Amino acid sequence: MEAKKSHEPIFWTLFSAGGVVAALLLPVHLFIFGMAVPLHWIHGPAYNLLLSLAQMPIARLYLFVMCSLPLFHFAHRFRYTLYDGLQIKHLNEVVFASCYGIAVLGTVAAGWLLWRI
Amino acid sequence: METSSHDVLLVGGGGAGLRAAIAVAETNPKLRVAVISKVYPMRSHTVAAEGGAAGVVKPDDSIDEHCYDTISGGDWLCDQDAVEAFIKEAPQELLRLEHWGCPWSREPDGHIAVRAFGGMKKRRTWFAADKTGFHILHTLFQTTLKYNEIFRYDEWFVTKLLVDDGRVCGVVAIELMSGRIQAITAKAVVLCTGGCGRVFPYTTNAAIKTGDGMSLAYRAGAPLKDMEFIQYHPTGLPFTGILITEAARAEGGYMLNKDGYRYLQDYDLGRPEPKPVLRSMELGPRDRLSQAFVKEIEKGRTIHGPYGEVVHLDLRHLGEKLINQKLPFVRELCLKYEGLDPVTQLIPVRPVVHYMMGGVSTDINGATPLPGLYAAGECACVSINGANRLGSNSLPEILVFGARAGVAAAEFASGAAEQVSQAVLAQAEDERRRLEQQFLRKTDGNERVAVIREAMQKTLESGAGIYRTQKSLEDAATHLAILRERAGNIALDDHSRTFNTELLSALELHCMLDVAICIVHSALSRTESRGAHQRTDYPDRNDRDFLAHTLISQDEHGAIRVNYKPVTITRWPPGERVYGQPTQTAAKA
Amino acid sequence: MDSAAARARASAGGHSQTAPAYTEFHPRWYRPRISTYWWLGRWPYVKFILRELSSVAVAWTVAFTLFQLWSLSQGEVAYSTFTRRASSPIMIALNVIAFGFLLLHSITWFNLAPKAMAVRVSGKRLPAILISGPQFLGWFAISAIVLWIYMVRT
Amino acid sequence: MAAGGTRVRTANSDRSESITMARNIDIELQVSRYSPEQDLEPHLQSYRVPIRDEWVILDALNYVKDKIDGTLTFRWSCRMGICGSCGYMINGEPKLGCATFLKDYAPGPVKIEPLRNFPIVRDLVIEISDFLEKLKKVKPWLIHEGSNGQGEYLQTPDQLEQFRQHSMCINCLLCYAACPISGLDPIFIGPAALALAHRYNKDSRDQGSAERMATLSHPDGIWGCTFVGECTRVCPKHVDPAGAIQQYKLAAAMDGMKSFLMPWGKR
Repeated sequence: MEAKKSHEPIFWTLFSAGGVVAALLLPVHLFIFGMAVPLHWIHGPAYNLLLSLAQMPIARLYLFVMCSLPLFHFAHRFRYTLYDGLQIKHLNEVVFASCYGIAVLGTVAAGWLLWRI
Repeated sequence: METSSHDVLLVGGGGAGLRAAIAVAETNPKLRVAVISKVYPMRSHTVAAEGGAAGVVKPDDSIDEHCYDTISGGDWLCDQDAVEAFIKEAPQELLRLEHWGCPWSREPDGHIAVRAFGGMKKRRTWFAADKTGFHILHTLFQTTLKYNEIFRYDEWFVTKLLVDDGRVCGVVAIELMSGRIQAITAKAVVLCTGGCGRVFPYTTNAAIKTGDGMSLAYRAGAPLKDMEFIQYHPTGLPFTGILITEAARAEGGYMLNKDGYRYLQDYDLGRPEPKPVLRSMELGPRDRLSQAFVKEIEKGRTIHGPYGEVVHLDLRHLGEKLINQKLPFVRELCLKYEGLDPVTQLIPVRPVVHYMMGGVSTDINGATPLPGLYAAGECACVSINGANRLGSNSLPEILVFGARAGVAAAEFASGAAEQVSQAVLAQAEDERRRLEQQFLRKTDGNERVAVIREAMQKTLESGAGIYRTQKSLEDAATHLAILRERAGNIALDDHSRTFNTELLSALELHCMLDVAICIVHSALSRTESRGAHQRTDYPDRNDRDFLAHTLISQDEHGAIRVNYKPVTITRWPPGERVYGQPTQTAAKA
Repeated sequence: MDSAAARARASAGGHSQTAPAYTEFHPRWYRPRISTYWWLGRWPYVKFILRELSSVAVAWTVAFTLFQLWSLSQGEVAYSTFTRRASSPIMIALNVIAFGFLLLHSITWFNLAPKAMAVRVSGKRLPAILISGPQFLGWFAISAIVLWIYMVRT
Repeated sequence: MAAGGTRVRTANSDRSESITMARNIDIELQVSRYSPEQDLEPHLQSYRVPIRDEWVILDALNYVKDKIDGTLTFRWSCRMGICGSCGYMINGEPKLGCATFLKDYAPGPVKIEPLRNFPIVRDLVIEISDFLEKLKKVKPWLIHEGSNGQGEYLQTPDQLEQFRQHSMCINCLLCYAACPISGLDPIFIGPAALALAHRYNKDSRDQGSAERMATLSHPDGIWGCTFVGECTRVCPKHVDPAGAIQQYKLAAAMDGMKSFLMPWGKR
């Protein structure tokens, strides 16, 4: 109990920070690459230009933040959605490990990809 | 029968009961103190007090002035030693509440703010917007949670005081949740059960205010004092009786008749000024304002509403900002229950029964003539309110005398031996049997609680209202005797043990009938007019015969006895009650 | 007390296991069970669950972006595979739904922020619009800048 | 709810006094009944009552109790929206019986049930001792070290304003009935108690916020709340528990981050 008490504020802080980042940054990205380009509302990107853009240090940092924090937002929120929506609080450990496992894996993947790009 | 035992038992969990509980815990933490209440403490009717609590705190004010206002407001029926003690301690109690977290309204510099109130010559009423009682009750309740030694019986109803050899040594009570009837013994019992406004049809009082404690004491042989003095609050909403606080007038509201005329100027209450003037016009005492209303009806100058005659309370000129800041609850109540906005509309009001000046006769420490029995708050009569209580004196009263009764009971209990004889347990057993036979198991009755209750309320309104006569009171007495007879023949629909509220209302009805009978007989005996007791057949005050408290009690055979006890006069000899402008005072003198 | 409780337990078999029979002087409370589908049927609860489920869209968008970055790092051929896959009707449908949820997230997030932040300026609590307003403006500005960079630079 | 259990009862002419009100317009109340002595679960019972403009739900219930069926059981007291006794589910919404007008539900029927998320004692009466335990847990009293002697603790109107809203709670428990988490997770401390804790924390006279943090920052405290926001919507006194909890989370998170980043700093 004591351990949980001291950690919950950190998870909530990550959740909040992720919530802000997700709210500010994600919609426009999904709009461009998930809808506008595939539906030819705007022209598709030239590969080289896109790559050079993504290789800029500032862009790497931007993309890292954009990927990692929202995953922690997801982990926290989805965890509670499962508790409340499905009434499975007794599976706390499994749910917790899965949600934050996804977030940590995603963050590592993002770091690795952006390092190597 | 199951029994439990405590050192001090507080009956009632309102302001007085909770304050007393803390006082007991602070006086002697070793005492086993318990609060027994028929509702959860935070539901108690203290919660509904709106305007404020008077306490001398500002440099321009003095103890003597507050004493004088209180004594003259009470038409010299106050015991002046009690008033003085009360007024000296009131500010300390209010300050203590501040230290416990009560969110008093403040001046810009952070000091306590005070407002004007009816019958008060100085501004001395502390307030927490217009929910003062609510904040006091919740502050007290939440503070009691801090004391682990305070045990609570929530939603238990006391049906009888156990008396052994003239000494009170506990109660019989029924737990609503389970229907269990149990003896709870104690070395000292403090009654803090509040008033009895529900004996009247139109009242600001909550459903729970049925005079239970007064009736318990009366049945146990303790006298009730000054029961004929019933305060009508001049501004209640017509259908519900919901209170529009006096603070509405203190902030500058006008009372208007159907011609839009500030009619109070016709009743020796001063001249109309645009701004409120202390102890004048709308800020006169409640008895005089309510009486003026009846006179206006007689003159045909009131407004006919769907629920009888009304006059108007006008707040429109105060402006939205002040109303929102100082009287938000008034606006909320008007919008919710009358569908009108006091910022732009007139509020229809009528006098409604608000407070019982009388109650269980106690001394200055809350002790009744029965050893081991104490009382405080509205159910008690220490005699600080006399024949008419001033607005904002009742909240400090529950604090000062709650604390005093708590301390006195704690000291009594610390020195007393546990006294639970076989005779006491037999009494408790008898009481249990009575409740079973007369109510729970009884199937042959043909009377209904609500029918008798309504008849009683109408009887009191017509017989012992704002103005009384020999005839109206005698009729009421006859009627009440019949109703008491009929009440013995009540049949309940509900024979369940679990949360039987119909049983509860039947028991409350019996309490109310006791109280109603005391009111009427006390009023019959007092052949004078004083404060809230106005006899049209005896229109003048009679200090020669009636500068005295009425004490009503019943003997072992149930016969009613009325006695008188002289008022304690110390420094303020009886005089005329003068309200209004000083110039008028001079002219009259 | 003990014997009464025992009696209550003993007579429980007569009815059902969850509801022992009533024993005099012992309250027997009824405890309603909460349906698994409690969040259906009441609009505020549905709205709440949809808001919470927007977190799945958030995760999906990140996954989509990571896939895009991976394709980008694997060279032009891999990236064209990505763009082809992203243009499939199923992917477009999924992304449209996800986009809807992202908008829901952004709007609810900015609207709830003033609740959590009681900002006071000279004693008065700042009105909600002054807290959520700038966030909405920031959101529009960032979106416009990203779009502009994309349009100009690619 | 057993539909088969619905019975209609109206006033017996021998029992009701001369009813002065117009009886031409009436409305059906469907009231949840549960007698622990007879029933295994609640069922609905119908009553017909007159509609009057100024009647609130509570007036209708009292009409039934007085004239039709004395066994109908419910709590009430001040009937002016301040004692907090008469919270019921009215057509599925938690509301105060004394502040909800009957005519707003015409032509009916109106369904009146006990507040959700509480054990039912009987009919509309719920069991609330659990709430009182939770209330006590958050230490809702002023904690102030040092001189408790003479003189008031000064507090400016601005400082009062910081917590005034959260001090308005009448413990009517509508928020607990509206909060799904309170139903799903009975150990969650819940909206009203958390709002009251926040009320004392924000009081300039109070020094107990660190003491309260231990209880509140527990997973059953503020972190259990997922900000459904319904507590605030149903609150008849505009206490805004949801806002209070989020503000508290923010404060606790700041506090947590501080001790995380600066473990050597003073707590």
